[in-house]
Amino acid sequence: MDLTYSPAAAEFRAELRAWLAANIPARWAAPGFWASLDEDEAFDLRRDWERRKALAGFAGVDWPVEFGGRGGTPAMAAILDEELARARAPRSVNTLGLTFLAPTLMAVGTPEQKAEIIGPLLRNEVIWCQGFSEPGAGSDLAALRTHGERDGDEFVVNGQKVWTTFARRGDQIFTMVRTEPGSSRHRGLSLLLIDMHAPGVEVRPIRQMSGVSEFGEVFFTDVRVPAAACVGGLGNGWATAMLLLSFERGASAIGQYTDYLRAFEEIVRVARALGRDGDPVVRQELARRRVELECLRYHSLHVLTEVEQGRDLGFASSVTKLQWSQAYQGLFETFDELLGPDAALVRPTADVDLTALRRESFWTRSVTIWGGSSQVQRSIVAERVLGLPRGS
Amino acid sequence: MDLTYSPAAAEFRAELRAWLAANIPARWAAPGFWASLDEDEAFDLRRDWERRKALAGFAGVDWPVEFGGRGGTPAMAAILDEELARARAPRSVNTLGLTFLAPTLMAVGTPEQKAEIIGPLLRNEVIWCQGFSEPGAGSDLAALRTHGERDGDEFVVNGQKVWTTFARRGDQIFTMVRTEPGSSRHRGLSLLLIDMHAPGVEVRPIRQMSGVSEFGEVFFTDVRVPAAACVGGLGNGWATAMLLLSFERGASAIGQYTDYLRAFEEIVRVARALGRDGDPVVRQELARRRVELECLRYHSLHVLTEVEQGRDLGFASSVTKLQWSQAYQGLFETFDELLGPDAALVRPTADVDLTALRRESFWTRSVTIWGGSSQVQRSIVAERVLGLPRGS
Amino acid sequence: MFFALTDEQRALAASVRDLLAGRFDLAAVRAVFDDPAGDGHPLDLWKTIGEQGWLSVRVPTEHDGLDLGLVDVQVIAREFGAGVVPGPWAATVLAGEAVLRAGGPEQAAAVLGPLAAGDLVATVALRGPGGGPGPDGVAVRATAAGRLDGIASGVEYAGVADLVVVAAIEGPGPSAAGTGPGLGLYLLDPTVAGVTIEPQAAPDGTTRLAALTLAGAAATRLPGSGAAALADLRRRGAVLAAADLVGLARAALTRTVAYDTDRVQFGRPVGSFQAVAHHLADLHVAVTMAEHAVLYAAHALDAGRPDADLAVAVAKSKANQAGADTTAAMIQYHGGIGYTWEHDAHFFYKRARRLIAAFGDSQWHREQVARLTIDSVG
Amino acid sequence: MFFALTDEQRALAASVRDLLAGRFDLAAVRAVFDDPAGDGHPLDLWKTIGEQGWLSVRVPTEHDGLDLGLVDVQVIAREFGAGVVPGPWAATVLAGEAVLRAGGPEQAAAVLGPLAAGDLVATVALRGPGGGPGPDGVAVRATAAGRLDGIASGVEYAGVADLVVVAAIEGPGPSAAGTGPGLGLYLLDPTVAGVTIEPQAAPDGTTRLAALTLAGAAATRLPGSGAAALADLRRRGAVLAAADLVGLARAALTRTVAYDTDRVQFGRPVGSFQAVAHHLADLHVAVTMAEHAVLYAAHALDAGRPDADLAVAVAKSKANQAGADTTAAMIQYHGGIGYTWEHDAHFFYKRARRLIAAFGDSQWHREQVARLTIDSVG
Repeated sequence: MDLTYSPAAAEFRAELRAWLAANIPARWAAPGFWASLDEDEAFDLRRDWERRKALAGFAGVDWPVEFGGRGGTPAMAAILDEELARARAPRSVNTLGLTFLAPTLMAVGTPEQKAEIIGPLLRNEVIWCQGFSEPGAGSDLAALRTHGERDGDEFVVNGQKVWTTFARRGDQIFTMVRTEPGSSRHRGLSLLLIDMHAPGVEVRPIRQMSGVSEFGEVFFTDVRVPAAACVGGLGNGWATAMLLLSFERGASAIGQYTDYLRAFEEIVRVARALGRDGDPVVRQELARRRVELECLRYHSLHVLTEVEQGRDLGFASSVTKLQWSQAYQGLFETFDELLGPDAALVRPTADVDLTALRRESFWTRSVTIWGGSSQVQRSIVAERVLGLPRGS
Repeated sequence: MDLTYSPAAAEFRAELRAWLAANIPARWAAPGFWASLDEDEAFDLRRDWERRKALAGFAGVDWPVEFGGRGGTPAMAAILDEELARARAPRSVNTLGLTFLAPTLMAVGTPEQKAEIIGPLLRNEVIWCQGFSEPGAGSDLAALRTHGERDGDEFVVNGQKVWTTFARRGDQIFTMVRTEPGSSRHRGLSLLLIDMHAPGVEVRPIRQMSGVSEFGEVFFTDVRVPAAACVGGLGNGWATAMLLLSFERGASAIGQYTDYLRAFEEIVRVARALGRDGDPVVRQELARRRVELECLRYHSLHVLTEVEQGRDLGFASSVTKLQWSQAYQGLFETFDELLGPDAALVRPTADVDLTALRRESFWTRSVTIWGGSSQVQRSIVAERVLGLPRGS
Repeated sequence: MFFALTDEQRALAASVRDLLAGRFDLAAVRAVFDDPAGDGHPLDLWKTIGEQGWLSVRVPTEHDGLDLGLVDVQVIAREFGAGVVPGPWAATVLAGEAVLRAGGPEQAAAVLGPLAAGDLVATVALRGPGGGPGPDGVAVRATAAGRLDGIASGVEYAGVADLVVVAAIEGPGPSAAGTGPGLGLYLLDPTVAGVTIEPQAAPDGTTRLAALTLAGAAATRLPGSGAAALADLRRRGAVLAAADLVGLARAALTRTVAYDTDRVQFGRPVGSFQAVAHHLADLHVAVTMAEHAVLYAAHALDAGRPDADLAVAVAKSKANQAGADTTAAMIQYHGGIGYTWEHDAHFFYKRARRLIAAFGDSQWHREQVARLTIDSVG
Repeated sequence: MFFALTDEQRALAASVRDLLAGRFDLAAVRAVFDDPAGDGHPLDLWKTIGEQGWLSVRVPTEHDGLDLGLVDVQVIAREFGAGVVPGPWAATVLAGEAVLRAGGPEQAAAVLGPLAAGDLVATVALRGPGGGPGPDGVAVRATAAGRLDGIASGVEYAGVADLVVVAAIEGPGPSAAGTGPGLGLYLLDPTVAGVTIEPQAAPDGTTRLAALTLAGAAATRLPGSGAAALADLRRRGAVLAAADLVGLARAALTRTVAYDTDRVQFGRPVGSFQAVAHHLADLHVAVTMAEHAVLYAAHALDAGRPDADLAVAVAKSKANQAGADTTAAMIQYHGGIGYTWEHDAHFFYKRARRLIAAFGDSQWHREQVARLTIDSVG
C-alpha cells in the first residue's frame, strides 16, 4: 500500500493547483453561481474556460504527446479530475468527445481522422456530441433505427437521436447509424461522424425536470455524410461502439468523489442553517451517505491502481457506476428529507437559497438512467462479474 | 365505515375472553415460557390445550354446524385469532389440517371423507401434516417427483417430502403425489391422504437454525395407500391443490398483528432494560416497524370486510403475505440492531434473557421463504394484480 | 364491521375522477404549472368544484352542506392527488374545518354556506418560517384586542384567499400540556390593513404558496379554539395531505405499469423484466397499505376513536413513503423521458415532495408513533 | 499510488485460504459450533496458526516476528471470516497490539515472542456489561497498587487465555478530552487470585465469550497506555472485526451465487431470475466497497494517516452492512435448506451478528462519521 503519488505526479498537482488558483474566479465557487447564469451564457463561459485550460497544457494530460497530449499517467488524469472538482471548476462541455471519441480515433481512426479531429477537439475548437440513444433504443442500443443509404461516396442519413448532451451547441456528432439495409440488432451498424451544421440536421432542446435544457433531440433528414467519415470500418459499428464505451471503464471516479463531497458540505451547511445538523437522526442519515462517498473514494484509488498496473477492468466498471450513481442520488434523498417544514420552498429561510442544490437534486434522478441504467448495470454485474446464468 | 362488530360477534368475543381468562395459565404469557419447554413437552401441552378449546366450542367457529362448527361469521373467526393472540395462547398444532384440508373436504370430499375426517380433525384427535414441498420442488410445486404406482385398489407411493410441519408428531398427511406415470408439471397429480403410521413412512426431523425442530422430512418407501384416499379426483391434484391453497386467502392477518404487537412490546421492554428506548435513532426505527404493523392491522380489517361481503380476494392475498412477512422480519432486524454492545450474548444483562426473542428472530428469516417465497409473491402481484406482462 | 368505502363513496370517487379527467386533465395542469407567476387558481375548475359540492362535504345541512365525514373528504382528496390538481380546494376545506369545529354560530353562518357553495376561497396559516406542526411552530402573536403580529410561511393560496384561518400565540403562550388557553385560531380578512402577502417560489407548480406578514392586522377569534383545536386542525391537514399523497402514489404506479407494459427494450416489454416487476409489486403493497392507513385515520377522526392520534401519524408516515418511492420509480422506469419537463412525471414527483413536508414530515410523525407506542408499554 | 494487495499479500491470502480449507473446513467448524460447552479452541488449528506465523505478522523482528502491518493482518482476518473459523487468533493478535504499542521493553520481550510462536493465547477485556467502545464503557477500576476490581463482558476466549489485556479506570477517570491519564491497560494473568471467568452463552458457536469478574486481582500496567491507547486498540479491534465481516460477506455471497447457479426452480436456475440476480449484484457492489474500506482503514492506521479515525468508522459501518445483508440473502436464496441447522448458512449469519456489535455497532460508528465530517464543515 502506498497512497503517495510519484514525484512527477505530485509536481503536476502543484503546478495545476497554482494555475487553478490564479485562473478560477472566486465567484465560481459560490453555491448559486452557475445556477444564476442563463444556459448560453454558462456554456460560453465553460467553453472559454476549457479553451484556456487546454492552452495552459491541462487537457489530454494522459494522452500521447503525438496527439497534443502531455504523455502523463492515469494518476495525473485522476489528479486533474480531483483538482478541478476541488477548485469548483465547471465540468467540460466536450466530455463525450474527450472521453470517448478521441481515444477511439487514436486506436482505430484513419491517419486523416487523427490529424484533423483530435487536435481541435483537445483545444475545444470543436464541440463533439454523441448520438447513440434513440426513442425506443435507450438502454437497448442495438434497437436503433437511424439509417444511412449508400449513394456513391456518401450516405444519406435519416433518423432521430435523443438525450444528446449540448446538442444545441455542438459542432459535430459521432453517431451510430444502420448502414446496411435490412440488417438487425448488432449487425450492419457504422459509427459515422456528422457535421451538425450540415443541411438536414435539426436540433430540438429537451427541457429537464429541473428546467435546464442540457440535452437535445437531433433529427437527420436526408443528411449527406461522406462514407469516409466512418470510424472503425463500415458495418463494424457495434465493435467500434464497444471499444469506444470501454474507455469509460478506466476512468477513476475520484473527480466525482470530490464533486460529491462539495455537495455533501453544501448540504451540511443547509442543515446547519435550518438547525438540523445536531439532530441525531439527521446525523445518522448524513453519515450513512458519507460512508458511501468515502467508499467511492477508496474504490477510485483501487481502480486507479488497477489502471496504472495496466490491468483491464472489464465489466467491473459497472460496479463503479452503481456506486457513484447511487451514492450521489442517495445523498440528495437525504437532502430532501432534512429540509423540514419549509421543504417545499426555494428559500426556506431568508439566508438559504436552494435553487442550485435542488437543480442538482433533480439531476440526480437521471444518473441512474443514462450511461446504462442501474438495471442494465446490475445485469452486467450479475452475469459478467458474478457469472450468474443469463436470464432469458 | 363501521369498526364495531355485530352484537352476536361482540357476545362471542366476551364469552371467549372470559373462557380464555379462566383457562390460560398466567405462566404461559411469560416471555420465556414456551422456549423453556422441551419440544415434545410443548407439543403435548399445545395439543391438550387445542383439544380443550375445541371441547369448549372454540374450534371451527366459522364452519357449518353440520361439520361440528359453530356456524359463525368470518368476523368471529378473526375475533378468535385476535383473542387467542391477545391471551398469548399457543398457535394450533393442527393449523394445516384446519386451514386447508377441512374446507377442501367440505367442498370436494366424498361423504365418507367428510364424515370420518373433519370431526376428529376439529377435536384435535388426529394431527394432520401437509406434504407439498420436496427437495428440488420448493416454490415450484409442479416439479414434484413423489409418485404412486397403481396396484389394484391401491397406490404404492415412493418419494420424499420436506418442510413438513410437526412431521414427527403427525398422524396423517395430505400430500401431492404424481399418480400418472410419465406425466409432467401440473398434469397427473393427485392429492392423497396417507397414514403416517403406515409401514414405509419414515420421518426425519429437520433442526432449524434456532435449534428447534418443528419441521421434518417424510420418506415414503412402497407405502400402500387406498385409491379411495384421494381428495378431489384422481389426476386432478393440481386443481385440488389450487382450491386448497385458496382457503388461505380469506384469512385475515388480525391474529398475526396481535401476535407481532406482543413481539413489539417485548422488544420495547428489552430496549428499555438496555437503556435504549429514549434514543431518538432507536425510536425512529421502532416507529418505522410499528407503522408497518398498524398498516397490517388496517389491511386485515379491510380483508375481513371483503370476506364478509362475500368477495373473492383472489391474488390480493399475496399482498397480505408480503406485508406480514416483511413487517415481522423487519421488526426483528430492528431488534438485532438495538441490542448494543452485548448483542452477541443470550443475556446482555442479568435481567434480560433473549432466548425466546432470539429464537423468534431466527424464525422470522424463514417467513419470507415458506408458503410462497417473497419472490414468488411479488411475481404474483406483478402479473396477477398489476397485470404486468409475464416474464419468461 | 365495514372497513371499506361505501357504494356512495365509490360513486363519488368515480365522479370526481371522471369530471377532473374531462374538464381538468394533465394538459390543464401543465398550463398552471408552466405559469408560476399566475395565481394557480383556474376559475373554471373552481366553478366545477363548487357546482359539484366538493366543498360542502363537511358542512352541516343547515348551511346547505352534506354533513359527511373526513372519510368522504379523503375520497375527493385522493382524486385531486391522482390528477395532481391545482387550486385551493384542500386549503378551503381545512379552513372550513376550523370554523366548523371552533367557530361560533355567527362565524359558522357567515362562512360555511358561501364556502360550501364555492363563493369563498379560504386557507390556513398555522406556522412560522421553519416552524413545525404544533404550538411551538407558530410565529404569530395575538393581542388581547385581536390584533395579529408576526409571520406565517407556506400558506397555500394566500394570494386568492378571501379568508385566512391564522394560528396565534396568546398571552404567555400555550401551557406545557399543550392544551388550554394561550393559543387561538383567528379569522382574518387578508385585505385589511397590516397584511402583506408575498409569494414564495416553490418547485411544485401545481400549488401556490405565500408568506403572510401581519402587523397589527385585525382578526376575529374562533371562540372554541385553543391548542387542542390547532392539534385537531393539524391532524386533519395531515390526513388531507396523506390522502393526496396516496392518490398521486397510486396514479404514479398505475401510469408506470401502463407505460412499461407497452415500452419494449431488448425485445421485451420493460414491465416483464423481473427486477422492474418485483419493485413495482413492492410499491403496490406499500400504496395499498397507505390507502388503508389513510382511510383508517380519516375514520378514526370522524368517530373520535382513542387511537386517532396514532392512526394519523401512521397514515402520514406511510403515505410519505409511498409518495416518495412511487414518484421516484415513475421517473426511473419511464427511462429518459420521465426526467423531462415535457413529461408529466415531474408534476407527481414535485407535488409529492411538497406534501411529504406538509403537516409533519416523516421523522416528526415517526416520533409521534414512538411517543404513543413505546412510552406506553408497561 | 498503489491501493491494492501486493503479490506477497495475495499469496498470503491464498495460503491461509488453502490451509484452512484443507485442515479446518466447515465440518470442523461444525464440530466446534455443535459443542457450546467446549472451549472452542481446537489445538490442531492453533498449532497450524502458530506454525504458519499467522500470529507473528505484527511482532517486531527482534521478537522473531515479521514486523508487517495491519494490512497484512486483515488479509488473514478476512480468510478467517470466510471460513467462519473459531479460536482465539483475533483476540491474541489484538492483545499483542496492546503490548506492542503500549508495553514496556520487558513486557514486550516476555509476551511478543511466545505470542508470535503460538505458545501464548491472549485476549482483551475492554468494556463492562452493556458498555460501549470508549472510556465510559469500562467497568473495571485499578488501584494505585495495580489491583483490578470490576467486570468485563464479552471477552473472547477468556477461558483458554494465558493473558488478558484489561482496560481499567484509574483515579478519577479519564478527562473529558478522552486523553491523558485516568485510564490504563493492564496485563492480567487470569489464573491469579481474584479472577472469576464465567462463560456467556451466545448464538454464535464459532466463538466463545465470557464475563471476567475481578476482585482485587493483581495486574501489571502497560506503561504507555492511557485513553489514547484504548482508542487505538478499539480502532484496531474494529478493523479486525470489519475484515472478518467482509471475508464472511464475500464467502456468503460466493456460496449463494454458486448454489443458485445450479439450483433449478420453475425449470430455470434460480440465479437466472432477474430479481435474485440484481439483488446479488447489489450485494457484490456493497461487499466490494466494504473490502476497499477495510483495506484503506488498515493502511490508514499503519501509515498514521490523519483520516484514520474516519476510515475506521467508515469501514466498520460498511462491513456491518455487507455482513448483515449478505448473510440474510444467503438464507433467503438457499430456500428452506438455508434455514436449517444442517446447512452452514447460519454459521455465517450468527457470526456476522456477533461481529456487527463488536467494537462499535453501526449507529456508534455512524455517529463517529457525523462527528468527523459534519461538525468540521466550515
